[in-house]
Amino acid sequence: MIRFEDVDIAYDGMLAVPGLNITIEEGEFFTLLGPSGCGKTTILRCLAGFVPNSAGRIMVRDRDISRLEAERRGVGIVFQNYALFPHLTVSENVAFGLRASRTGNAEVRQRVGDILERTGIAEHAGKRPSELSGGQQQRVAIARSLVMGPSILLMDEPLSNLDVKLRVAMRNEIKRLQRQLGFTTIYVTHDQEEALSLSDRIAVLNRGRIEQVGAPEAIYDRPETEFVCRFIGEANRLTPTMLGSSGAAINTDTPTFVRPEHVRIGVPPAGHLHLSASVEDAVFLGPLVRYSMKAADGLLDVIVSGAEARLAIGSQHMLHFPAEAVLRPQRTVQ
Amino acid sequence: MIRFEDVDIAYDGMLAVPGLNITIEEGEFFTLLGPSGCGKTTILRCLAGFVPNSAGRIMVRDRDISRLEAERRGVGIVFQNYALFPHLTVSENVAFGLRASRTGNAEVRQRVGDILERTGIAEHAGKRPSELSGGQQQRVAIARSLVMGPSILLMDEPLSNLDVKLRVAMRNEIKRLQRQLGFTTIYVTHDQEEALSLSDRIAVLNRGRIEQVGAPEAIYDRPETEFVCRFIGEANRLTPTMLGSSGAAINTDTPTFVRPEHVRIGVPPAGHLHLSASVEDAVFLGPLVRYSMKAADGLLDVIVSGAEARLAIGSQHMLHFPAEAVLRPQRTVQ
Amino acid sequence: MTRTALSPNKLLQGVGLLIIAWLVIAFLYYPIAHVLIAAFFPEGQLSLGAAERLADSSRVTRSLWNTALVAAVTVVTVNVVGIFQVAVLEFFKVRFAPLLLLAFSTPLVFSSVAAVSGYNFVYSSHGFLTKLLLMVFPEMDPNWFTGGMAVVFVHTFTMTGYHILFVRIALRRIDFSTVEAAQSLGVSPARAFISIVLPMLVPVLLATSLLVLLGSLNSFAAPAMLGGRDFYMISSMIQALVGLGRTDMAALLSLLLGAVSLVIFLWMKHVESRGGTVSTAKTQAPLRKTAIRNRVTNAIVHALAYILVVIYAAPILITIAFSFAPVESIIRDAFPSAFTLDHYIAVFSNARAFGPLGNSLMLATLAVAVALAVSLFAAIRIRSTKGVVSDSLEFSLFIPWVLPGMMLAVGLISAYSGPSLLTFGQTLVGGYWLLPIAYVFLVIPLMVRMLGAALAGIDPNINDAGRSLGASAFYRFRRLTAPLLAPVIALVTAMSFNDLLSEYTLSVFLYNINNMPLGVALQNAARADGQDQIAISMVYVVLLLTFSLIVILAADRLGADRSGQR
Amino acid sequence: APAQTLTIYSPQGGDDRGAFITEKAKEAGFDIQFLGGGGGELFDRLIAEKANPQADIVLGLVQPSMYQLKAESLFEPFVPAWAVDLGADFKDADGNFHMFWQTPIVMAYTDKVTGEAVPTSWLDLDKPEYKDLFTFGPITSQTTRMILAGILWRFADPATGEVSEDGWNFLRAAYASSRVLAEGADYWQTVASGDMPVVLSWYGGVANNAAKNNIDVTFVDTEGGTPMVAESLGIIKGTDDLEVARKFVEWFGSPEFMAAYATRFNQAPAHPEALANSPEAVRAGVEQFHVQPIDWNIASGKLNEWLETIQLDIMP
Ligand SMILES: Nc1ncnc2c1ncn2[C@@H]1O[C@H](COP(=O)(O)OP(=O)(O)OP(=O)(O)O)[C@@H](O)[C@H]1O
Ligand SMILES: Nc1ncnc2c1ncn2[C@@H]1O[C@H](COP(=O)(O)OP(=O)(O)OP(=O)(O)O)[C@@H](O)[C@H]1O
Ligand SMILES: [Mg+2]
Ligand SMILES: [Mg+2]
Repeated sequence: MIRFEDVDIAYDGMLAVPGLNITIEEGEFFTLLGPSGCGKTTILRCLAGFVPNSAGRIMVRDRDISRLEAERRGVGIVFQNYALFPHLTVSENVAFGLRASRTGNAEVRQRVGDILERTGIAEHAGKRPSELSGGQQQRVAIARSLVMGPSILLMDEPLSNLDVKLRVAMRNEIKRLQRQLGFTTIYVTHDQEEALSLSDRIAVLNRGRIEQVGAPEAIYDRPETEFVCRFIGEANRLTPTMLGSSGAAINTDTPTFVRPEHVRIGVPPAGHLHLSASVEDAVFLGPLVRYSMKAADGLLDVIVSGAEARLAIGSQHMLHFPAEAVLRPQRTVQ
Repeated sequence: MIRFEDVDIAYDGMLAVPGLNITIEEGEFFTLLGPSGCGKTTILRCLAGFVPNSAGRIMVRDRDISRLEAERRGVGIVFQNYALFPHLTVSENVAFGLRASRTGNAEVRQRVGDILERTGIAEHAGKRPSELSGGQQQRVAIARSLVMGPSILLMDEPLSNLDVKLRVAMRNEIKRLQRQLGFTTIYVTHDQEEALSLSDRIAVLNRGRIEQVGAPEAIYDRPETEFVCRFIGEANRLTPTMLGSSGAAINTDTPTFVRPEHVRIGVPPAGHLHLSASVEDAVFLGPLVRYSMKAADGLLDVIVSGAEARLAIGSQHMLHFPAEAVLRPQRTVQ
Repeated sequence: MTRTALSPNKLLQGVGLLIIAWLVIAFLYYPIAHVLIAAFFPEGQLSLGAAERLADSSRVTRSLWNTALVAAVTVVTVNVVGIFQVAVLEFFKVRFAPLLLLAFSTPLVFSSVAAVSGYNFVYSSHGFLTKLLLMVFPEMDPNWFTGGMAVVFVHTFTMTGYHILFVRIALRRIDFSTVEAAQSLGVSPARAFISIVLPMLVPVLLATSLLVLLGSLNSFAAPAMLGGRDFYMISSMIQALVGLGRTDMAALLSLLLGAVSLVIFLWMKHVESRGGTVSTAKTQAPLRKTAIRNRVTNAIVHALAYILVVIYAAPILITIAFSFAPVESIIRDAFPSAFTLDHYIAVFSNARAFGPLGNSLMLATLAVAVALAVSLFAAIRIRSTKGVVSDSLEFSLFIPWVLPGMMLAVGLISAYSGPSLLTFGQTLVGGYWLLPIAYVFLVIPLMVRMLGAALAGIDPNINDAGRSLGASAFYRFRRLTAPLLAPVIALVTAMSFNDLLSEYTLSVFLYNINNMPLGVALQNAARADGQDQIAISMVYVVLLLTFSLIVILAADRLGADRSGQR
Repeated sequence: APAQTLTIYSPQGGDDRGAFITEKAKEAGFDIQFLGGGGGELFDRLIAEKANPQADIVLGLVQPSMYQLKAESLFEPFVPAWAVDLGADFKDADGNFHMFWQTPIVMAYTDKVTGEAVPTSWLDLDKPEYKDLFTFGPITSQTTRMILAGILWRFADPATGEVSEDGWNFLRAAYASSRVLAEGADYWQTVASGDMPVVLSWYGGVANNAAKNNIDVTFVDTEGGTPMVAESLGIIKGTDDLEVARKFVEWFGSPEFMAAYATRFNQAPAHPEALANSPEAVRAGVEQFHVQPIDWNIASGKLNEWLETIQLDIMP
């Protein structure tokens, strides 16, 4: 169990993360989400012991590790900038930690070979980092941490330079290893799909503060703040006019939203809120198509399956959504 | 117009890209897609003049630039690893190119200020790269190239370290500037949604060779090779058994596929191919939910809108899809 | 546009290469060829008499062995001490780091004759330490500080300067996140220093080791002053042979030295070319000092660091003290018994003494400026373009290093004692320009080597980024390469400047009546037997030392500021 | 306007002697500048500058160097008026140069030499009694070369300069007995302390330093004679202003100036008239030794070869 208790983290006196409080359970897959520069990397680095916390305590299994040296925390980390050892080959990079802990030769060879195989870089085992493509480097960084079997593994956007196929494969590999070895993972990603599909729980950060912590569906379906609502997934802000005809029951004093995929096109069933709009723009996203629809009072995004027939630009349609789909986050920030 | 004519690119004699032929139109937004290590970066670096082509010609507006020095090609590039100037501040980094071309002071100030504003890093203008977060660095790299108003702009995964919101904002910014300034963009990304939504045309690469070039929808809906079909989007391989009951008309000598979003759950309309399957696993992806369905002869992925009611694990359902949705790429590689 | 069209860029490069080619041919190869031809083809006939004569001499054989042994041991000891110093200065938190920096910087400014006599003040039979020891152990041999051991000892503590300069800069450049990565893999910073940081420093360590090796192969002052009767090194032989007019034999021994150095140089290039020490990181994390947590280790490290401070400071402090002592005290005492300002007054009231100082400042400025321009151009060219031209450039500019200064001087004199086509009909011997030209070649190898090592540490994408932004080669140099190299540029400049300021070996052959340099003036003063000469030359040593130390420390600060490292 | 500046290469130029000459020359109407440095160094320099001579006059080099320079025909022969009275040993037969100072190269010992025996001859140097009591000095110094030349000439065939095997054996043994003084160490301190009580050096140096350090020394009038070195003066061929150079030589070598110069620095002039005008002590310094006859025309040609042999084979 990892617990941040009122942790402050500062760079040269500038507070990047103020008063952080989170508890992360043993074996959990915990993700930090938040806009660029909000302090995700900073939190990981603090937990790993590279940035000191200027206040508060960091408890791991009820022991305060704030003052422990990084190398004794047993926390593995995959760096955002990889930090590969440039003078070592791929397999030497991966073997580094094992050799440092005096693991027997045969075992090192076996474990390194195994992890290189799993991460798909076995064929580059003899190359130096400078001879690898970006994605290959990233996989070496992952392999280097995984091979140690750490009890806590921090990953800072470990898959950002991989293509979808590989990303999915790596994700599954990480999940599989996590299940097998039971380590706690704290994960930073910009890929929401990744966050939503991998995580047990997600913390959404904004300017160093936590906005909401919860299971993926809770975060997505029941955002507590406007920031979370807008940051995770897409959200159409609803105006009173939009709801005028059918949504009298809805109080629009606090901002209300509806997600584009909840908005349907077609004849509204009874009880659904509805409005009329014309197709302004269509963007092909592969499995999905996003329409920008012009309603009386502004634009609304609508996402439909790519399998459905395309709508012509300018054509007029009825939009509708169930009242339950309306999101009404509290403005207040935790 | 940019034309690669039989271009070979080698590292120490090892051919990374053999016999490349592509034509890219003036003002086009052209994307390179392909698995990690397939040679995307290599192609960009060759066009920019950092890696020589060992054979063939690279024509820009009917002029062979293969032997031209990089600094005289007028090709802007956003590096995969940013390559920011570590000793210069953010605004000095961005102003670098303008100053090199002896732009007047006032204009430099105005243009730099403008682009910093647009990329959302104006508040960090005085910092050095090492004091920025990963995403902030990436935006500096983009701003540095954009500010030059190049006629050709190469971008190597320029948005990989940004969150979705910012990514969409930056994308729009790039698109807007492209429309305004009319530069040709060659773009590398791992994000398929990004590729599909941004690009005029996409080239799919595999081990240094082009598998298919075409408009996003053509690539997605009419993949020409099995590789493209599997690499872009998701694809369920169909077996004769799966189609047995309803798809007798379909020849399965060549592999046939169906995309998960084309597979519907429910009572099959007339003329639809159909089969029965049970829910094996469900993954929440935010706007979408992916079901893994167990059919008689294997697993099938099905993607449905997150707005629909969830199916219970283990429950039995009918799956169906129209015959037009069946993809039958030719095996042959170009 | 056709492919063959010349861009201004290429034109500039071509002109630069031509100028360097002329310099190298005219002032390196041609003079050397002169010496070799005179040596081996005395009457147009190949003659190997010199070689046989040398091979028969047991003195020569012994000096060769001594030289090889001392050089090898020195490289090891200097690296051990130097790396330790760099670690306590930059990597570990050690208290009073500024004091350490000051003490460890002294070899940069206190070397050669001055340093050896400084060490003698402490360790020789009438030295301070020896007197102390004699009180405790009256039986010990007062002449204990002689022979190979003494030479190695003095080498060890006078040759760590390159580590303080170049290894330290390279260390500051290391991407610290690699150390963090090692930590996260359970490796303490101290071990990471050995297993991660040092290997990343290999290029610069090799370059400095080569410098140290060449320094000790060519070492003259230490063996001459400390060697005693039975211990001599090859450079003394070479000097003696040149003094006897046997330049053929001297050339032969120099060739031997050169060949050895060359082999080592090539091996080093090979190691370097395996490369891969450039970090692939998107941005490099700056170095942070780490505290040593283990109390015992920490205490030991601190103790060692301060012992080193004492070793470095003692000879200098005693030299400074003696420069204020009356002559009788200098000759008699282990430590000054009385103090006086007379020597300083004598120096400052003697206007004549400033002539050579002015000459040296002028000559050094000229030579360093030219050498810097040539070295920067060459280093960048060698790094950016592979091929025969670059290889021969690198090789050529390396030669003066392995060539004893004396041989170059002898060659220059024999080549240009009359008018020559290569100098456009000028006779250089006896004129002003021969000395500054030789100075240029004296400092070029260090510059090229060190700038090259520094260039290797810069992410090549940085330069590519500059190119893609349309910056010309010159602009890129001014705004990217130069600032990133600034610390190294500042330091090689300062070091070369200091070296030239007190250079003697080569100057004594080449100066003329209008440019007698400081080094020669000092030697003449030290040798002349007038009253108080010892004291006066000690005053000069102290003044020079102060001046040089200021130059070096200023350069270090300046360079650090320019490159944005705080 | 003052006369053109004369450039003089001289080992005496860098110290008080140079200052003295400059001052007196100025009074006599000469504007001179010195280029100082060791004798060997100046010799090399003159050879190197043969095609582009910078010096007008060379002053203070000793016989071996002067005869070699003559062999390179670097001199502009000129016989000054005062040369008439000069002994034949002190002038070049062809008028290339003339000598103005003479210095005995001597052996001396201090009262710290223990035991009954004291050295009486150069040829005593290989005896075990004197082991580690003396040093030959660095082979680059003019004095050391003179000492070695003096020893070897005893074993040389006067016609060819060939040294016998006995000569080399003696020298090898003598070197084995000698010590090497660390460069930079203060020699006279080691003499004073009794560490090296046997001194091989030039007479004036011994006399001055013994007086300064309160050392009681005894000079040896060695069997076979004491080598006498003499500093010379000559005009370099190609001088800018031959007229002034000649005038300077006339002035410098004149008995009047020589007497003053020699008195000031305790040196013995070569010119008989100047010597007669010198102080008693100076004259005694020269007159207490028998001169060793050395044919420099032969010896100077052989010297480098001898030194080479010493350097490669004789020294320990
Ligand atoms: N070394 C540093 N010195 C000063 N400020 C810093 C330093 N490192 C980061 N910061 C600042 O701290 C804030 C948080 O940075 P951090 O790297 O944690 O962001 P992040 O959430 O990881 O962002 P990204 O998603 O872009 O990587 C940013 O505003 C950044 O500018
Ligand atoms: N400097 C180099 N020396 C040798 N091989 C290299 C070098 N750079 C890249 N390669 C190899 O060339 C191939 C193509 O590399 P490239 O960087 O173009 O891939 P990429 O498509 O950009 O991959 P990614 O998406 O992972 O960045 C890879 O297999 C890589 O290992
Ligand atoms: Mg980050
Ligand atoms: Mg790439």
